[in-house]
Order: sequence, then structure tokens, then C-alpha cells
Amino acid sequence: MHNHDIDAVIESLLFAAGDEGLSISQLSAVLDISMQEAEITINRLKESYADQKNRGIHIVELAGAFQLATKREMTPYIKKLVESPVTSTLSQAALETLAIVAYRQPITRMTIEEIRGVKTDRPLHTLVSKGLIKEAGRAEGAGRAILYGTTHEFLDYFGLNDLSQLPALTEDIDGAEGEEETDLFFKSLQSSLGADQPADHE
Amino acid sequence: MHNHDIDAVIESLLFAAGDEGLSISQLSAVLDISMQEAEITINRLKESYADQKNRGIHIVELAGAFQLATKREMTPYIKKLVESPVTSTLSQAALETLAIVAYRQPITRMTIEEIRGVKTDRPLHTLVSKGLIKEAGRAEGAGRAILYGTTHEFLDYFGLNDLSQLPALTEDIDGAEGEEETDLFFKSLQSSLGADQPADHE
Amino acid sequence: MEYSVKVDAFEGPLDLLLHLIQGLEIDIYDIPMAEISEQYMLYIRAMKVLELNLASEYLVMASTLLAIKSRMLLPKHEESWDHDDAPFEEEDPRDELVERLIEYRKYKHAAVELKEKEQERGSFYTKAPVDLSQFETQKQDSLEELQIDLHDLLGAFNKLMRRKKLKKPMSTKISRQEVSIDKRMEEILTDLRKLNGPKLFHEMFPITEKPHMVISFLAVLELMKRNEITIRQEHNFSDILVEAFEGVNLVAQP
Repeated sequence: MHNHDIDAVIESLLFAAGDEGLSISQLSAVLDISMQEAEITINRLKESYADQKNRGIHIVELAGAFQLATKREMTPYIKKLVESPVTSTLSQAALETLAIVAYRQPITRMTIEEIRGVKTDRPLHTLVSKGLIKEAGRAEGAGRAILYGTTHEFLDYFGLNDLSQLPALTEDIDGAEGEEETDLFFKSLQSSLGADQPADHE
Repeated sequence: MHNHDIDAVIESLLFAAGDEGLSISQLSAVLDISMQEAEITINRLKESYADQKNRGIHIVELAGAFQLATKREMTPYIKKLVESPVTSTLSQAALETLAIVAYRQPITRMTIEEIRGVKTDRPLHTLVSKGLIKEAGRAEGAGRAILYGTTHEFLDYFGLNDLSQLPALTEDIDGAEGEEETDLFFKSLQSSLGADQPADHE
Repeated sequence: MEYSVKVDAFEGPLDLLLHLIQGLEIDIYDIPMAEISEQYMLYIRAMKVLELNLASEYLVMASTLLAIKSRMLLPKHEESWDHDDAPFEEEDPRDELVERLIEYRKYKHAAVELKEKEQERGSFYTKAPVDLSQFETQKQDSLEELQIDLHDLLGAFNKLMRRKKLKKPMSTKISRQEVSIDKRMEEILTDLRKLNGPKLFHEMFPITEKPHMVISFLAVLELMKRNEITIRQEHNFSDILVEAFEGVNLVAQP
């Protein structure tokens, strides 16, 4: 399996893992090396990222998981990026969050984060402050978490009369695959097979 | 502002921007350099990432924005760890429709249907709901029919930087592609319908 | 959910015609109308047998084909009234059809290339943007300045869907077992013989995975054709029953 430089493989894995990070045991499983070896390697890499002056990201360890993050001294530049006039539209994070709230309301922050796979409190905050979404009740159960929904302004802004005018998604927002045209034949085949078969195999 | 290595700064910016990507103008604004300089720098970095064997990520240019992505040869490792995308791939009908829109935009549904020879409202609907095409104005004349065009997301989805990167249309190609399943299906159908028809038409 | 079963496998009459032209190794610029019409009608019939909801476009094309065919059979007596001897370009009744086919084929091929690009793009991994809202300035842009529309929303969502998520558990990949039609036929037959009685049609499809279902379906068709099994239905909408014929025939005997 190791036709590739182990440093490169680990970098790509850390990158893909994102906020969730990678544990030593995951690394050892994917790389097919011992836990000890995985630990030595990741720590060597960690030092190397930190030392290289031409690198803007480094490896941090949080709660036993390693993840990539921008180096602290880069913060002023990132701040400048956010402030630059070119970026005056809603961020990708905010747009994603808004889409999820619009289609799945009422919805809690936790569910949104499950769908997006990343922390989402700030984008939610942005959207609330722009008046596009609002608190729309509380979830049942222990935490009584805030439920979010879109506002009247949201409809106004997008020129909709009501939520039913949102374009239908072909894909379920949970990530389950929607009905695809090519599948219709098989769907109808399945349905002709009787209801005791699970109709969807998504 | 430039106390830091410009390569490091760009890496951190790219990392922060994620799949939202960074444009040349954003780079030039944040780094306080000319557009030309920004372009030269990012392209130099792009090459350097590609060349370094110990790097698992590289810089790609999608829809006019630069972003970080894992190198292709890393895919097998990442697949052991990360879910494959939930997005179902586009159906043949949707791809055909999209091809027509991409090459002939702006274009009305009627013209698309003339070319395809079949009703095309469903594929159009799918494409709009995936954000791959959008209403791009109205046709002159009585009906003022909707004109469709491709979106930013279309470029990103197909890994294109701009529309000029679309593969050239060719008139004459002889190639069997993707016909096998069809053949298998109809062959068995034909043979089950009776032997008076030539079962193979290959 | 609405059930508008598409005439599957083909993207319309033009697609079907291209398939036939390719299969019959016909020159697209010189289509033998009799042959192509006959083949076309065969497919239409097959789709009807399958009770696929045949889109009206297919029938329109069928009549177009027949019309062209009969126009080509008409005796050519143009010469008789070709008064001046100007080189008179006789119009081929097939011209318009050929033009449409070639135009459609261009985009069909472009679609194939797009599919490749889709897959290529799908093979690399990107990451979500870091949440940067902590750096946002106090002065919030007003909604009007945002300049986003629904398409941006849908585009962002599509992008999100493309992004890969980290698996919670390390999953062990179930390697997909390829089943051959022969093997599936044998399974079905052994099963039915052991039972010595009828089985419900849907029981032919124990695994609801597309490839397996197709193979099972084809296996049932083939077994019917070989008279190894019989299929009956007591009345409309009742269960379809599958039963093995008594006999000693073995499937797939070399």
C-alpha cells in the first residue's frame, strides 16, 4: 500500500478529516502500521509543519485527534480576507446553513452540524443577525434546544410567496439519495414486487 | 504587513477559504500586491505543491477560484476513512440536457426538447434544483419563454475553470459507450419475445 | 411519489435510433429506411409488452419513419417535369432526420465527456471553509447588498452534498459479489424444486440491490424461455406465482 510518501498520505487524510480530526488508531488502521509507529510519524510531521516558515497551516492535537489548522500568526491575514470588499456576500458556510434551515425547518443547530459536518454556530448567528432566520420554538426533550426557521424577510428577499415555492430538492437534505430518473424503472420493478420489500435501498 | 512568508500566508488563506475558493482579486487585496503578482505567485505555488512528493494536497483552479484539494493518487487512502459523496451522479437525461444548455446557452426549454426529441421538464427541474443551471433571462417574442444558462456551481461541479474549458463538440464519433446494460436488457427481452427476430444486432 | 415510468434505457426516439444505427452498423448518411423502421417498431413493441409508459414522442417518430419510408418508395418522376435542365438538387426525404440525429449525437457525446469530468472531479476531496464569522465586522451588510439569489442557495447546497464526510466507524467494505445469470438461474431452480410448489414472484429478488435484481429478473426470463419454470397469476393484481416444471432438465448443462 505504501507506494506513496507517508507524509503526503497523512497530509491528505488530515485534510479530508477536517474538524473531526484523526486519532492515532485511525491513522494506524488506514496506513497499516502499528499504533506506536503512527504516533511517532504524526509527531514528527507535527514538528516539521511547525518549523517550516513557508507553511501557513500546522497540525494541532485536540481531544486525542489530530487536525490541520491555520497557524496563529496568520490570523491578521485571514481577518483581512473576511474584511476585504470582495467578500461582501454571504459566505459559503452561511449559504449552506441557510439552505439547510430553509428546507428542513424547524431544525436544531446540532442537526445542521451533523449535515454540514462542521461547527455552525457562527453562520447561524450571522443569519439571525441579518434577519434571514429566527428562533422558531424549542425542541422536545432534555436540552430543549433552539429550533431555527426562516423569516418573513427570507421570503421577501428571495421573492417567494411562501415556502412551498422553494425549488424542490432532488436530493434529500439528510444526504439520502433522491429519486433519480434512471432509477424509475427499478423503483417500479421493486414496487411491483410487493410492499414487503424495502422500497428504497438508499 | 509582510513579516511572513508569502507562501505560508497563501496556504493559510486557501485553507481557511476551503471549497469557497480564493480569487486572484481577493489574493491581491489581502496580500496588498498587484493582480499580476498575485497570479504569478499562486501559479508558482500551484506548481510547487504538485511537484512535492511529500505533499498530499495541491491547488486546483475551479470556477475562477483557487482552492486546496487532495491529490488524486491519495484517493484510495482517503476512501478508507471518509464517506464517498452522497450526491448521486447525474442521470443521462440530466447530462444531455446540461450539455445542450452549456454549449447553447442561453436556451429555451423548447429548443432543448427539439434537439433531444423528448420532453425535458424533469431533467431541467433536477438541474435547477442542484444549482447547476439557472434562469438567464427571457426570450424575445410572444411567450417570453425562460432562457436557461449554467451557473458558477456548474463549473465547480465539473472541475472547470470557465466555459472555454468545455470539451469541443465533435460531429463524428463512432464509439460504443454505456450501451452494454441496454443491450443486455433488450437482448434478453427480445429473446423472451420470440425467436423470429435476430437476437443480436451487434 | 408519482410513477411516471420513463421508457427507460433510451433517452427518447433519437437515442433509440442512434442505438439501432450503431448496432446495425448503418451509415448515418444513408439510412436504409425499411430496415430501421422494422427494428424501431420491434423495440416499440417490446416496450409495450413490458408495459412501459411509452412517451408519445416514440409514436410520433414511428409515424415519421413510416412516412419517410413511403416517400422513398414513391417513383421518382421528377425528370419528366424538370422543365429547364438546371441541376436540380433532389431533396432526400431523410435529410431532416439525419440532421436531427447528428445534432443530437453531438450533445449525447458531450454528455459522455461531462460524465467523465463529473467523475474526475468527484475523485478529489475538498474541505469546508473555516468558520470565519468571528472576524466579521460589526457593520453588517444590509440584505440588499448581499446580491444572492436562490441559485446561490441551491449551488451552495449542492456543493455541501459533494463534500465528503468522515465516517464515524471504520467500515469494512462489503465486497460486492458478482452473480452470473447462470448461477442465479441455478439458484432459483434448485430453490423452486426443493419447495415443490409455487413461490411468490417477489421472492425471486431476495437482495434489493440493483445489479442483483437485474440478474434475477433476467434469470427468471431465461428460465421461462427454457420452459424450466412457469409463471401464473390467478387474476389481475393477484400475486404472481413462480413454479418449477416437473422434470429432470438441468440448467446450464454443458
